[in-house]
Amino acid sequence: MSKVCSLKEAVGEFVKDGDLVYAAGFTHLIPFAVGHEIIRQGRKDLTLARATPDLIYDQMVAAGCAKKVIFSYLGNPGVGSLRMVRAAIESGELEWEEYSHFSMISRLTAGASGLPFMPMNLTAAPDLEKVNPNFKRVVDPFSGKEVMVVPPLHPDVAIVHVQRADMSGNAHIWGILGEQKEAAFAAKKVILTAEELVDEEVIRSDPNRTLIPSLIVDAVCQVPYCAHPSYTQGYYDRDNEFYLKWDEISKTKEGVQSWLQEFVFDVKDHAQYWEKLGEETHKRLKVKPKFSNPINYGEF
Amino acid sequence: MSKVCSLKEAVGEFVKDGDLVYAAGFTHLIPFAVGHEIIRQGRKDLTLARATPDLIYDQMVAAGCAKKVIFSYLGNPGVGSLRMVRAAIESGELEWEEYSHFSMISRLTAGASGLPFMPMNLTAAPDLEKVNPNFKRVVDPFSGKEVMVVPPLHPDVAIVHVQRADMSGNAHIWGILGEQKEAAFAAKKVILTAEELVDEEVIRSDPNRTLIPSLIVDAVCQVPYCAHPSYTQGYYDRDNEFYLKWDEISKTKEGVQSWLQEFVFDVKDHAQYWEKLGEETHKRLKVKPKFSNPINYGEF
Amino acid sequence: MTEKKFSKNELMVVNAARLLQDGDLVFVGVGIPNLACNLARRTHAPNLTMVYEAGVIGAQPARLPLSIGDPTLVSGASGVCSMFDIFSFYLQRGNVDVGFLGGAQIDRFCNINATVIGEYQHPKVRLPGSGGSMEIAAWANRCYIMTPHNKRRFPEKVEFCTSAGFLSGRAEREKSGVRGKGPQAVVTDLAIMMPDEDGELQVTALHPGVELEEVRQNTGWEIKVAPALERTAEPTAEELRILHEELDPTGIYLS
Amino acid sequence: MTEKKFSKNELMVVNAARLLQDGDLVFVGVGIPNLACNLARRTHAPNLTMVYEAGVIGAQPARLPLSIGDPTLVSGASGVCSMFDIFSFYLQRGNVDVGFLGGAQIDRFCNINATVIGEYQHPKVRLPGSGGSMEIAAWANRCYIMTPHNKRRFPEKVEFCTSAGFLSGRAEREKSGVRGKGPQAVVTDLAIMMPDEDGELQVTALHPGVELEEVRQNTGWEIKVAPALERTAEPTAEELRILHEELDPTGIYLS
Repeated sequence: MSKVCSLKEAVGEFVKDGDLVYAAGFTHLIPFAVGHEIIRQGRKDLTLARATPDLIYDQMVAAGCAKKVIFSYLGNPGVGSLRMVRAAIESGELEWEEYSHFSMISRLTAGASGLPFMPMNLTAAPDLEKVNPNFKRVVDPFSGKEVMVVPPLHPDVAIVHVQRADMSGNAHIWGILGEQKEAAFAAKKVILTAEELVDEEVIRSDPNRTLIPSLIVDAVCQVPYCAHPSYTQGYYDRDNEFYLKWDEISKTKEGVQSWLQEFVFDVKDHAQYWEKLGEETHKRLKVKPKFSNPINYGEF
Repeated sequence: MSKVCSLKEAVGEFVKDGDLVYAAGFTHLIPFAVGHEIIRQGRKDLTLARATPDLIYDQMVAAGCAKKVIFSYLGNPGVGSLRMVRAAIESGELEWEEYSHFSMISRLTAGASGLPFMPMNLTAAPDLEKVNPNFKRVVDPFSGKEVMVVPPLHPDVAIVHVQRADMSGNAHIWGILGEQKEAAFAAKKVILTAEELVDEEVIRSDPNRTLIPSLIVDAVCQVPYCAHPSYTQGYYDRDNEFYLKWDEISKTKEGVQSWLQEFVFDVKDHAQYWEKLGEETHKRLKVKPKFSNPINYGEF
Repeated sequence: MTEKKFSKNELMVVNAARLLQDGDLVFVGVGIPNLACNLARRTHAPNLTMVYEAGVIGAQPARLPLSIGDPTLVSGASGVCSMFDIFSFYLQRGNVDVGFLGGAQIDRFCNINATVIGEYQHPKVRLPGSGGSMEIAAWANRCYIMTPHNKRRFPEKVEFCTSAGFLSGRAEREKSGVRGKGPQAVVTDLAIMMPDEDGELQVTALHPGVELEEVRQNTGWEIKVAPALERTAEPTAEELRILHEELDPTGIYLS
Repeated sequence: MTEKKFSKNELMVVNAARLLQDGDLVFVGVGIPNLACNLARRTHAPNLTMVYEAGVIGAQPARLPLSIGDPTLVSGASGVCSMFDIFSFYLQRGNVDVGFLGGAQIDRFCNINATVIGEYQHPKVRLPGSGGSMEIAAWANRCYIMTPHNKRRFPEKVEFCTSAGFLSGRAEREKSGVRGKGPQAVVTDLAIMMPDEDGELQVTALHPGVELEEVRQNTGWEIKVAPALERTAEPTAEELRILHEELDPTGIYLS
């Protein structure tokens, strides 16, 4: 059953003011195009959860979409500080809830598994546990020792970008998998964006590659270059120059506002955004192909 | 670093009398050749753990290798009863410890994760919990409700069969994955058998396909047709005729003993066993190729 | 016993198939449940998705699968995942609509024994055990049970409760807090039985040519009968054609 | 401050690399820890395996990775898994030999603050936070810390303990039962400091041309000095050639 629609329609139908949103992807496959569409549609009071808020949430916070962030690493990866989110937290304008990477992912795993909590071993680091009441302790009935537990996270909507998907939402992902699967299964709704929409037969030719099943997908949108300035393994490279440039842009609110005006509000969709980046950038991010050795499933 | 050796050497070095052995593979990739080598080498007092003991443990129990079985489904899949294990249990000659599929897999997952337990939701089925003290309850500190927990399983040795591996033990597996990864990470030692030994570059051409990393592998053995009468996706079909035939053979201890004599003790290795099965069987289990669409990782 | 026009398995498969809904995600085993799902897909439920405990999603078997992990389930499937994922992300998470169950004993409140006859520590008959059924019975939204109808299979109370029906009654299952709604129907070769408001089985429909008395004689307790007792429609020529020509041409399960 | 022949990062990378052992499985971040691992692999530790928290195993980066999830880490790697798997099956399970840590503050007992300066609820400076460091510091067999040497970075006690060193002393960490042995050395641009039997840092070696007094002036407490204070060997021409010609030709981290 086809769930294909435009990104505008998907965000319009599945992202509501006040929602808990999880835009998945650890450095890889970050769905910037969806963040920009959410900004264009003026969503408010969102709780934005991501292990690494990255520029996508820096931009959404700067655009006034968020009332709260949930994260485990608040930086501009490989560059430095995430200025907009950091300033909003330091000024007290933005609520936040903080984890370590593993406790963040464990919350998603509990949510994806239908469990009331996930256990993790103690880390001896006392302070995060003190400031976040979602860390609790449970006694292991076998050893009598304590473990830490965190509750499930159930986003209202998870946004997952993939390399290729069929029209019903069965998706192949390769390269860094991050927390894509856990976020999708934990969420109440899933918006899937894909570089390519492919025939169901392409997916069925390699079922072990299917990380997201149509079962849990609500909307399928074909959005080439969705992840820029992040990347899509095999399709285009990470735009490290932009990550550095953002460090400059985000030194002032004005800088960010004029960037948002030019690259989000003044473009009607991501295709126009990509076009606007220009030839030089397109060429710089191009990737030479390197294919996997195919495998034989056998005609059974 | 190469860990390649003969199956005889691998079993000789890594399987000791009294060990807890987990031969992985749910219906698919069951390492029969290793079971037969363990029988040939006369191992005793083993605790044999598998979700589905299948014919491999029926044969090992009949051969006197085991003092105990740990399982979650004790049947001849698609045929009926697992006569040898069943008879040994009914006559009181064999100890057993019993789980459901998910609680069995959860024990491996706890072991693979370095956790003291894994939680699972209650099932309302009272009796298994009563007869197996490894099911305990823990109160969820968030909801106040109870969950069931099971302790980690740490096999002394896990045996994992794969389609292809490099000499250091990085392995690609496709088709049904069962509990292969969890068993390997949970175990203290891992014997890896592969249909094919391939160049490291083949593995590195598709890192997302690597289910078992060399890190946890102790021995790598090339054993074509290792899984017969089970199967290897893309390499040869399941020998359903043999599963039916075993139901007949195993109606008497004598039947089983003479089969073991002919197909295990009187052959020096699995190559000879496969040869002995004959042309007709080889032809019957042959598989027409059906390849996956390759994917592009990109030359980064 | 009156002369029957249809085989036991034909009656069970056809009537079980009719209970499945289009769009259902079904956690299915091999054998007759697999036939029922494929029959439903080829008739009224083209969008039914088959999931196997081995970790296969959206299987499109090109031949009749003979084991729960048959390679034909994998080639052409829409997805494959680990057993841990299928039990946690699909079943425990609540993504499975329908589970099929069977067992050596089914009792008055749909509790199932697939573990042992006699004392657990000194079994008279050691049965296969739970497999995935303990979890399926608890967490699938709906469950269906298919089994031949005789006194041995239908005792008033199971000797060992491998998977939960309604325990001592619907109230006890509800109190337990498990997410699934439990067994919805037991389809036998004689009749269809469904739990009443207390979770107790009652005969709701008889198969063609079956007398109520026959059901009574083959049930291990005083079986209740629904006020409006129905009769199931005969398997249609098309249903039988699909079963015998497409799904089980060599008669492995339907002979 | 005396005239230096080598840059701060050259000294940190070269000396950190020398602490790695052949065969180590290293949980590595980008930047200078990544340079240290690649330098070790090209010199004395060819069998060192690099694992990244993004879920990449056995990376063989063809270019200098600029982020923890750089695509060059994936192409040609021996394996890729989910973040959950890398943290549970590798790190929590005890399969990681070495972890690299850094932070805004490292204290007398090697505790690290990467979270906040000032009050947590009303931060003066909001830092990135733990990322994976809370787990790495607890569960990796050995940890190394690389950081420039100045008073601001070395207070006597961290304002927020993001990841555990030896807490109030080795005894407290051991009592906590975490599996990892904790920080083994802090490599700065001035010296190498190692925890003593109580887990308190002491200067064990000075880099070429560095006076002890300089270390004292740049440390926020009365730093202990090892009885046998050593001096680190100068970076060799070969080490510098590999760094500048092979690993960071454009001088992104070593300029």
